[in-house]
Amino acid sequence: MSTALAESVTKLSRLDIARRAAAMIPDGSYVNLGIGIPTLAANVMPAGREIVLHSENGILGVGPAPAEKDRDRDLINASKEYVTLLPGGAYFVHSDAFVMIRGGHLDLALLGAFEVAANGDLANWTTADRRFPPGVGGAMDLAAGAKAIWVLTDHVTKKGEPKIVNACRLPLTAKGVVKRIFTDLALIDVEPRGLVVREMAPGLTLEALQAVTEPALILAQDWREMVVPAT
Amino acid sequence: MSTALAESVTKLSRLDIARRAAAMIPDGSYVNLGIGIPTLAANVMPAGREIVLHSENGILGVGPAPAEKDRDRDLINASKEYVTLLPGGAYFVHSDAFVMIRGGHLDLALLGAFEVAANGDLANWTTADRRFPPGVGGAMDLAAGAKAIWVLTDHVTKKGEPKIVNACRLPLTAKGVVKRIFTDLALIDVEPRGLVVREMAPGLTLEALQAVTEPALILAQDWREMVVPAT
Amino acid sequence: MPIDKIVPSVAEAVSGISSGMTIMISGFGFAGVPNDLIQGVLDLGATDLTVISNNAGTGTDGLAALIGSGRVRRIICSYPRSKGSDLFDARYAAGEIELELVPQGTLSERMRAAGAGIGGFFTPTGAGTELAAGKEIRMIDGREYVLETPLRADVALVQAQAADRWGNLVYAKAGRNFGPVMAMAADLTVVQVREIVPLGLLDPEVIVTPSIFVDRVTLMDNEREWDI
Amino acid sequence: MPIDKIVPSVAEAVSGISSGMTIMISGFGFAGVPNDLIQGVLDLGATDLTVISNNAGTGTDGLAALIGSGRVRRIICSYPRSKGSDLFDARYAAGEIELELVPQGTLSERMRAAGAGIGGFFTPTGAGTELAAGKEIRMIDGREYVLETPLRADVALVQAQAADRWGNLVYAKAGRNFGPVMAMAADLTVVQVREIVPLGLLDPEVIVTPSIFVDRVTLMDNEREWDI
Repeated sequence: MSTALAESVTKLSRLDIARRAAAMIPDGSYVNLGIGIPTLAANVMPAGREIVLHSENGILGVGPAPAEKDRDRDLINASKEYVTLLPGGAYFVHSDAFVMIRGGHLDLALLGAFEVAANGDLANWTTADRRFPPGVGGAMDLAAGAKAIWVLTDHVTKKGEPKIVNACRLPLTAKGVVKRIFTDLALIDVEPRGLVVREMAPGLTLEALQAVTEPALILAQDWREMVVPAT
Repeated sequence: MSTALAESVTKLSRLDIARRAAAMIPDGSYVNLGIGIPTLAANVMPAGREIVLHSENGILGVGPAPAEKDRDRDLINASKEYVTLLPGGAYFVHSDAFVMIRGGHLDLALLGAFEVAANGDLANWTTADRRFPPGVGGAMDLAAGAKAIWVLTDHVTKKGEPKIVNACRLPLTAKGVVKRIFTDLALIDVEPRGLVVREMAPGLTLEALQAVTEPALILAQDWREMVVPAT
Repeated sequence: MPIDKIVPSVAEAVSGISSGMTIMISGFGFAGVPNDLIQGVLDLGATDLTVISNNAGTGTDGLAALIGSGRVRRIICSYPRSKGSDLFDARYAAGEIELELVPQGTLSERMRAAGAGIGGFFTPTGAGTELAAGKEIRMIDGREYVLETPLRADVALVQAQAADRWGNLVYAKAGRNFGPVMAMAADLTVVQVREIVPLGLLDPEVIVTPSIFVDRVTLMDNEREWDI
Repeated sequence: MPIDKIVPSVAEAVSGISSGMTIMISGFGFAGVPNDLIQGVLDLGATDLTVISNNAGTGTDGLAALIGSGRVRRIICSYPRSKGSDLFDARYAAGEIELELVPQGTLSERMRAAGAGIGGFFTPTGAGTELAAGKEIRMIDGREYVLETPLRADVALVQAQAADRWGNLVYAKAGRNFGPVMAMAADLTVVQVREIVPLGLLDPEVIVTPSIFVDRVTLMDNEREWDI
């Protein structure tokens, strides 16, 4: 299945997906940002609010990327990108980073995805291509441990195939954990009654969104056009 | 059984039992001192040698008791006595103190005993008197985890009954862990062939020692009179 | 909105603690015991409590007072009887308090398991003893291990040396003891500190309990002396 | 005799490491990787190694060099493929290296279990996935858990910031990562540091790895730049 969207649709950039999600994080939350689009959120956290970012290599209070001259080879996040530390931040041993994750202390994890199923199943650690080594990293721990999982992803693969599917074909990361999905086309909640579309990109129709999404979508009565907040 | 020893026998004081044991600790050892006579060893460690004392409330590098004016209510050992910290010492969380113990990182633990059996079984956490609450503390962890267990104890109970017995009557702390016993009368090794007497208090005979000891004793060919080292 | 976990009084720090709850109390001997917070719980009137603490209190204040007043139905600890534990001893002799005795390393490891999302662990400690009675035993590499379960609490009362408004903590010497593991293992972690410092003042290399484990912080009465 | 764990050269630090051994290597990404010690192992000629490390090396030096030279038979890690992991990728594609993939939190928890004398533990991580295949599964409070076993090594190679002659360690920022748990989990723990300080200079409140976990310390070459 490959469907071209109408040219009038304004898809969100990867950074804008991160912006949209960051704006919805409650004040005071402890949040892990996974590899991919989620990591971008560290640089677009809403101004004037305190949200504590966790990195599973052993940091709480991750700040935005430093200027090139201020890079410190000892201060990187779990995506191996240079970061900074906010006042109030702390360093700790890797096993304690996962006490926080697995012990249910994180309010939220923002993760990338290869596939998300209608029931909240997540597949994001290995592709079907067995020539390439799989890499699980902290994905299974985060999926099992964080109080809530939001997925940030392009709506379709590079080949144009849906990433939101009836059932994951790829090996699972965890079962039934995804609560909310942010894509370049929509904001979708995973609810017991099904996938509920809360927001759509400017110019998009439910029909066009459904055409690139496997499970049946439910349009929320109070759905809105997606607005990317300024940061 | 209650046997009076000849008056010519010079029993060791509690502090001298601690001194005798302390003198045998190899240089550079990491050692835990249990409640009772063992704790006294902290104050009589041999001069000019470095031995690192561990306390299970979260200290490595425990030093001798402070002068009264230097007491610090935050600096006590697991026996709740005021101590000091040596240069090179460290504080850590209780669970890490037991990582050290249970993980086999301690070279040695010196423990008190209610009973020690000929096979190295140790009973030191609860008496038969059920009116009094039992207290296990770190005894079972130390007995299970330290690389070697030495017992420091009076040879007989206050009633004059043997504490070194054929089989423990009291509930066990751990099975087959005791390697060496220091008492006010003797230094005895727990070996596969039996209890081997290495040293006896001045004036003591094997017969007299055997009379206050349940299991058959073997006198080492190279046994010596016990000499309490100066500290 | 800025994160601010500092509350202005002990009463606010312990608010919501109610009868029937399970409460962890930091401290080993008299070091690191959160006496102000324990007094706060006494003042609240909460009863039918389960207390998890290494010892069972000594003297007439703090945990001893809580036990002596009959508020504690059950205590989970490793070493209840000490010099001065008369209030506990009397309740125990009278059969008025339940005692669950746990080997000390197992006690803090069970707390850590609860905080770390571990469902259970095998320990060699206590194998072949009365304290392993009724527990699952497994031979691993020729050695006997006991299956132990996580130990959680509704509330942890912790004493630390200093905190900032996010709730980062540092401790003082052997007063650290159970504080960091209890802070992980409770639904609500309440901390009394000697000093509150501005955010950013605690060196990030030196913070012992990162803020994520802490819910409320209050300044203790540094002048008050307790009989413990 | 004074305790002195400082050795004067990398060669002495890694002496005794031999073919067939299992070696833990600290680091997460390029932070905290003990490149001098890895180079020391390369220079030793040891082969048929099992390496336990979060990643599988990038660039041409350090772990990538060890893998690229064919010395590593098997790697236990969570995330082998990264930008620049070409030397690993090629060996993997050619079937010349075994890969045991472990969820990252399980990786460090298994190390801690080994260091802590824990015989095994139940974790929810990975339940219902391929990585739990063949493992014991248990329902605990209505949730699926996987039994994981301790992970030990013959040797741990660790980078830290500073040490004293007893072997107490402090780390630098996110370079801490796996160092403290690996130091607990190996029969021989070898550390390279940027700085050696006199005994007593490290604040006892601030020491991250207490000396009991460390066997050998050597000063690293602070000028040398590595392609990792």
